[in-house]
Amino acid sequence: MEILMAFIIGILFMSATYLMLSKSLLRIIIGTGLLSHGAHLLLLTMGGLKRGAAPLLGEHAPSYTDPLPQALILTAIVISFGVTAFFLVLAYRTYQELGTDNMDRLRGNEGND
Amino acid sequence: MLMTIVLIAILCISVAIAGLIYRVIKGPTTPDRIVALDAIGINLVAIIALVSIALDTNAYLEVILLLGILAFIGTVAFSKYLEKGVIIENERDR
Amino acid sequence: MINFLILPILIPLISGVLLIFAAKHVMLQRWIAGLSALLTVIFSALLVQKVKTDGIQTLNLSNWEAPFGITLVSDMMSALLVLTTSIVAFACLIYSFKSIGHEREKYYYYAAFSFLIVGVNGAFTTGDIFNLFVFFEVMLMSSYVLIVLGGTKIQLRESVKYILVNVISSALFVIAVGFLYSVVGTLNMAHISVRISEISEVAQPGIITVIAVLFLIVFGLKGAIFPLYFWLPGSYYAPPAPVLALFGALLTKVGVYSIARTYTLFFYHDTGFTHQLLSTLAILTIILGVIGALAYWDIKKIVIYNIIIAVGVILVGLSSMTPDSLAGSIFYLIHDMLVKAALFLLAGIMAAIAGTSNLKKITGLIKQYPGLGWTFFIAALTLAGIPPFSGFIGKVLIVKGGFEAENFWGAAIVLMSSLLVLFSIMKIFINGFWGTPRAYKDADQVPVGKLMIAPVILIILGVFYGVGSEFVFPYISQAAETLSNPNIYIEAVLKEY
Amino acid sequence: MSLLHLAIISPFLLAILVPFAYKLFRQIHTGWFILPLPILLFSYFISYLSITSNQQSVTKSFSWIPTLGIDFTAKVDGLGLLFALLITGIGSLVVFYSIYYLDKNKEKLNTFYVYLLLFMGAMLGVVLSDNLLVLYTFWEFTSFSSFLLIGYWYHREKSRYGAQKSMIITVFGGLSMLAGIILLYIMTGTFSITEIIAQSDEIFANPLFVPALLCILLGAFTKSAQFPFHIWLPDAMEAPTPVSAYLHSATMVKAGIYLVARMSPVFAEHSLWLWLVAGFGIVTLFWGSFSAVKQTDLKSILAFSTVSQLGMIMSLLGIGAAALHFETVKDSYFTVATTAAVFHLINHATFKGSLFMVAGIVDHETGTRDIRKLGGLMNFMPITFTLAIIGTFAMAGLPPFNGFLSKEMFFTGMVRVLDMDIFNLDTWGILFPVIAWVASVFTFIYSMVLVFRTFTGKFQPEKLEKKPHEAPIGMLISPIVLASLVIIIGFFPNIISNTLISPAQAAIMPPAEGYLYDTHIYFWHGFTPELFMTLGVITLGILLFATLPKWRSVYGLFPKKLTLNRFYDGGLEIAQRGSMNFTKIYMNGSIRNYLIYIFTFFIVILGFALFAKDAFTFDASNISTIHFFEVLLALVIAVGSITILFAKSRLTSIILLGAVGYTVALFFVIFRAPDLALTQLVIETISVSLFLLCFYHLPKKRNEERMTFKMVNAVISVGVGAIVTLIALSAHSNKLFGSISQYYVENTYEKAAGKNMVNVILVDFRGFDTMFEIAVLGIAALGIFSMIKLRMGGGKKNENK
Amino acid sequence: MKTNDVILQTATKIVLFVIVLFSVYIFFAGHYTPGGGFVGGLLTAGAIILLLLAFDMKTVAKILPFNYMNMTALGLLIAIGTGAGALLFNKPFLTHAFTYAHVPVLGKLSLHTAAIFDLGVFLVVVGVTMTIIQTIGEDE
Amino acid sequence: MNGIADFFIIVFILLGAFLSLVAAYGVIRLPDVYTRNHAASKAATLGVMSVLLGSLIFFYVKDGYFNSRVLLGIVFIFMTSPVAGHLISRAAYNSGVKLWGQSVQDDLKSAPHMKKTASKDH
Repeated sequence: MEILMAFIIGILFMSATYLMLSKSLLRIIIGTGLLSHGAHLLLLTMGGLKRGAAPLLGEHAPSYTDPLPQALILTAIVISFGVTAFFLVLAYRTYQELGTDNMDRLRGNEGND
Repeated sequence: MLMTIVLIAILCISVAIAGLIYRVIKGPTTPDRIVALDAIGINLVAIIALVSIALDTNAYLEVILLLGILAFIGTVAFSKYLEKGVIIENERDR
Repeated sequence: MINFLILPILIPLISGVLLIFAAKHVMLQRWIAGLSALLTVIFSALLVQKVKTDGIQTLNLSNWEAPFGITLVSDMMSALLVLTTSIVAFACLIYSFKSIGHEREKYYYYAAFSFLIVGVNGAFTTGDIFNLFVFFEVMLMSSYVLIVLGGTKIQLRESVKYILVNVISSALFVIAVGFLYSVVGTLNMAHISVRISEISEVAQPGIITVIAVLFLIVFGLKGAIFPLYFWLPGSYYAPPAPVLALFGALLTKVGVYSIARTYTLFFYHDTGFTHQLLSTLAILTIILGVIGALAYWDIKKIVIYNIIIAVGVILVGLSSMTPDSLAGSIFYLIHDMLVKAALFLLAGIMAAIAGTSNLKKITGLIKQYPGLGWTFFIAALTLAGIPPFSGFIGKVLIVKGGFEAENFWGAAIVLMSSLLVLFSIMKIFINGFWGTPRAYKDADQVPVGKLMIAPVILIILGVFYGVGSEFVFPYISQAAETLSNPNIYIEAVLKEY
Repeated sequence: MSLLHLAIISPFLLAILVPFAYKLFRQIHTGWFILPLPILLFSYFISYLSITSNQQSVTKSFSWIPTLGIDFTAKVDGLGLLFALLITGIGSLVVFYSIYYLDKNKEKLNTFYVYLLLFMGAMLGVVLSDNLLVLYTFWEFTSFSSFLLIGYWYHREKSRYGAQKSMIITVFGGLSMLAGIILLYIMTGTFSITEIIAQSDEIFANPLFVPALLCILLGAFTKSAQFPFHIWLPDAMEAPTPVSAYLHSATMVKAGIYLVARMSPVFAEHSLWLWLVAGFGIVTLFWGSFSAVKQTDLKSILAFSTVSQLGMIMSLLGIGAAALHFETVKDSYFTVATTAAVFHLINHATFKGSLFMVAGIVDHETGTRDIRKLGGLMNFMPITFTLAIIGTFAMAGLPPFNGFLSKEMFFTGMVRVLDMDIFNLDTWGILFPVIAWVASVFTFIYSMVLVFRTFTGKFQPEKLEKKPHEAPIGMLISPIVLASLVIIIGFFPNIISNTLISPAQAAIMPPAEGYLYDTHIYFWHGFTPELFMTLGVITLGILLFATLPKWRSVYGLFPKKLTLNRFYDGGLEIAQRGSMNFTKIYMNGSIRNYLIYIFTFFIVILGFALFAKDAFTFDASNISTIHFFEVLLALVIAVGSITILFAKSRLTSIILLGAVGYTVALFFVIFRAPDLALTQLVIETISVSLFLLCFYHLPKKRNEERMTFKMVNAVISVGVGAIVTLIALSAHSNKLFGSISQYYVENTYEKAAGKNMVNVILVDFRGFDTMFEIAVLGIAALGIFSMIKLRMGGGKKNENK
Repeated sequence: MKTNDVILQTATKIVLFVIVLFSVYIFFAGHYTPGGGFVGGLLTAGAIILLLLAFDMKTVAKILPFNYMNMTALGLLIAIGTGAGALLFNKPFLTHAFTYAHVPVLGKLSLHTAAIFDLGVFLVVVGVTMTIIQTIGEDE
Repeated sequence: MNGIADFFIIVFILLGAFLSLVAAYGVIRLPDVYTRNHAASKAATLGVMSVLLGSLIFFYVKDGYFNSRVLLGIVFIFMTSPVAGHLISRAAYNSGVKLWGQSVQDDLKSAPHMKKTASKDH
């Protein structure tokens, strides 16, 4: 499973990279979304998969999966949610103010004379 | 026995979801997509329930209700967006 | 009081929260923010003294013993950096009072400002690799808010780039932590160090080296090393002067600090590869930074490229890994934080007077603003490392360490970069302050005298820091000792090891 | 802190008071407040003569940064004292002169005197410091006070240019010298010159010795304006004339000479030192005197003359070093060159100082320094003329002035080069006397030009701004004092030989215990080659001076493009423009390009590390089983994320992103992470709805992307994906330690009273993380709120508000 | 355009009750079963969003007159306060304390300061989500 | 775990899975959004509810009590599904989605206040 996950994560990173390199702002933000999915899955995979029951003591299982990566991912998910929300609103405002979502037109070169 | 049935059921519902995804992508109108999405949400509930049985754990039962709630709110929001163009009205015109 | 070392994080955090409540009352906000900044300075100074007398301070948060909970660790380096951060923040805050404007003040400027300090101080203090990530995010999130606050076109446009790059680096940070966790199964920095040295007794496993490189990329993106700094000049150009000063002085330094921390605490077993790489990159960083600084005729840009040069210089010292060069790096790091902040604030005043930061349109300022001119002059000398100002000692130690470690190229380039730094910064002085004086349209509205307070404080501190190195140096060498001997750190954190 | 230290820093202390004095006493010329200090210092240093003439020295130490071996150790020995006397003596005269030269109503006297005092203190520091880093500190101070003084009239373009140029070149040298100092420290473990000299035999074989030597010499050469670094000195003439007299002829430019002299005991044993010092000196001598002839500005002539004279002193020091090299210190055969160097140093200060002041007077009274406009001033200013005659004749090496004596000794030294047999000096050595002689001829010519073109010939009042008349007496006093010294030393050279020259020489070439140098100077050597050389110089010089207009066109032969100034200007220009062009190429504001650099670096460097460290390992023993629905989910994610790449509509991409997100949530379900699944579901829903909310406002038009564009993207993204996968596989195969999380399993209930480990970790074990995680959320909300509400960019205001 | 949303509004009133109940449950149960302040907060926010969907901003503001920004700050303050409480006892920051209390009807009940901390999380999440939704909603 | 309970569980689960499949088939094959909505909101809901019922019984057998969350889930879906279906249909109609060409009746056509005003796709 871990090997499969490694490939899935690779695919997620690949797609994310591709999207982040494209011109339109929306696609870039979607790319960051995929990127964080990949990162979270990776963190989970790195803790080892399916090594026991869900980390709830009520399960009375002989072994539990590693709860620590899960806690870390939870934190990371929340943070990336905040960032994504911010980024989206930023994209919206950028379009409102500058009238484009094409990164090529968002170059700008102040002070480059 | 039970496990086999559960796995078969998961398979069935997976196929159903796949079909619904086809509808989501195909369209042709936005309401079609919403219908399909709503159905996907509901089917996910079923999948979670089946997975809980398969894993013999009640850890995921919260997820069931949560999914139901989300699917409902999502559908309401979508349909409202379609109907009125806005999702949240500042002041409802009477 | 065992919780002493958390105060520099806690005070700005609480004040940041209170500032949200006080959003509509500008004067109240200023009082809260100013008071908390002052308190932070005082407590971090006390903390430095405490670390000096009692050794490394640790705090096991939530009372869980070391590798299991989160541990805050104040060794001398982190305490010094926290103190410097607090001072810089205080100065920028004073400057903000007179320059940032009511609109931004009403929209949570001070709150975001406080949270930024929380993030920076936290990142310097934490002893847990994932917690470092969290503090990075606090810092970055506040910096996003600060960079975009005001919503002008250039701010929005540059924020997009800034955020994108930082989102990528955050994701890489998460995967780097993931990889590291997979290999060593722990998050506490001291514990990681112990475990890595256990498996690296013969040779550092290849995977650790790869992870080290990955961490270098992650922190390098924040610390703006070659070839990861490209986002920086454009993005730092956008926000107003005090924010720029804060960014220039603090944000990249957090990246540099993290490289310093990880490369002295974790990844010191294969210096032939990792530190050689670091050294090469540092040299290239200096060269490209210098090229950038030479290229522009814009005050802000010139100073911005000088950030990059400074990062390179510090990393050259770090990569040499001799006690002298480490001390030099720390010395230079603190020096650069003080002076960069001052320079950005001064550049901000110049731009405010002239209404532009284009050097070709500014001339003869010294006639009307001699105080500004001379402060700038001293700042320029300090930046270039002219003795007896503060850059000098750091640079001498870095060069000395470089020669001792037979890193001749690094040392030579650090020295020559001084000349070009001086040239680039004197270009501002010669063209902007000298020359035929002329009248500027909005110059009367700039409260130059009040704005000068902050940079003057910083410059005085900087000068003292250089001339009074003897008083400072025991602190620096204690910090360097911890860096060059990880066991001190480990013993302080994991008592039983 | 001793009286000696106080003496060194007293100019700095006074400098602090100057602005107040200037503010409070506007009516009194600020110079009067300054004048007492150099006089006082001069008399203070005179008192040391009795010590040094016995070849003793005084050392006073004061801790500055002892931890780093930086102590402010002041040491007065013969060499240091000689310079200290020059600095304070000439300093007094210059300050006095400046009181009359600078108008108290027109000039910003406060800044002028602050700079001057800074310089004086710095220069004293340079010559009296025993610690190399302290010396370096003061050294840079002299550079910067010089920079400020050259830029004193900062509204002039040329002043700014000259100031920048002098700063760049001298600081460049200074940094190189710093490198040398650090190398010396690495070899010897000390910054103290005395201790380094004591260890000089041991470091001779060190591989760092030669680099250190080169670095130090570079510093000395730039400061003392040796060829090819001399180009800053003529441009430095933009400074007020008292400054030129003081800094750029008498003192600061001699700091390099001082350094070479000071470091001779360390380095002179190496033949490279000898070669370089003598060689650069002689070339500079020639080039300076040769270039001086073609100048038309009085101060330019003097500047080039200074360059050439500095070269002369330098070459003498180099040849004198032969005595150390051959260890024949006690034999005066080679040491005569050193004696000549020290002697000429003094002489040069006297006659060049007076000449600069004369040039200043001419400038002051006529409004121009251009010799093409001047002429026939003899009748208007006879005293000045007399002073000029004395100065120039001394410079030209004519008897009975002191210049003649040192010139004779110079020739002696040069002739003795022929007797050295190191390197190729036995063959090439003949060049030394020849070049020296030719250079002397040119020296003679420009000296004559200087005095006769200005004071004799046709008077051209129409070209002058003012009506010329004799300068006020106050302005004349200083040059008169110097000119008298020229004559006194000329007639009685031996009054300084044992008090000043011999102790200085002892410092340059430390003799054995108890040995005293005999530096008696003779007028008459008999019919030696030197005498004939001098006669030849005079004869040919007169001839060439008379025919100057005819052969002047020789100078036109040199292509303008090849001059060193062009080289400097062009280099600077190319550096700046090249940097700009280069920077513009890669700093084009396109985030895509930046990301390509970043990702390429990511791929290359991690790939290289994986490969070079043989880090890729693959171990399938420690993996969990795969169920078919997991494969199904994996397929959904893979297909979903790849489909996004090709999705035409934005809505589809957003929905697919949502689908991927939900599948991730399902993965969390399968991987026994119920908390994660819950959170991911809610978050994903909210994210998707935010996407929809914001995307509604984004433009419909799709941004076209070309094929190459896509290919680059594809290559890079595949690379990134592959690297991540490879590292993930190897990291997974290298689980070298158990996780610490067993602790949580054991203690969640007993110590934290919870059952949901993840939640307990979140609120308790790692509650600190959570606290800042929600802080991040709060900050994001702040940002979103203010981003939407606060619009300073002139965008449309929110109507609902 | 006039539409009546009687069906939606009626359904909302009932469903809202279910959601809020569930979110409170999930919030309190978090220490033992999946859930916690974070998900609970999000769900509560979801309930408010449903209200916003069914009614309108003004009406909801009348029913729930909160300044969500201040709610966020309050949540943060509570979370920090829980941590800082430990400072009074000279314990490391964020040290939690818990005890078991016997309440007549409910039986053994654990009282845990972590719950207060979680309440902070809950408030922050509700505040943040609602701030975002509200500001974007107002900007439409 | 007794046989009868198992039997009920299996029946409910299989029934649910089957209904879901049918619903999906309907959504794919039916001609317009209104008819598809019928399939989705009725068949799928019923399918899911029966699956949930199956799992409710499963956990009842396992734990000995009715799991409140599953029960709540069933109630919730039962309540909201019709509302959601109604909203979608109304939204579709008001946003002007045409009925299938072979539809025989359109009751709302004559209602003057329900004329479509909102544009079809934003």
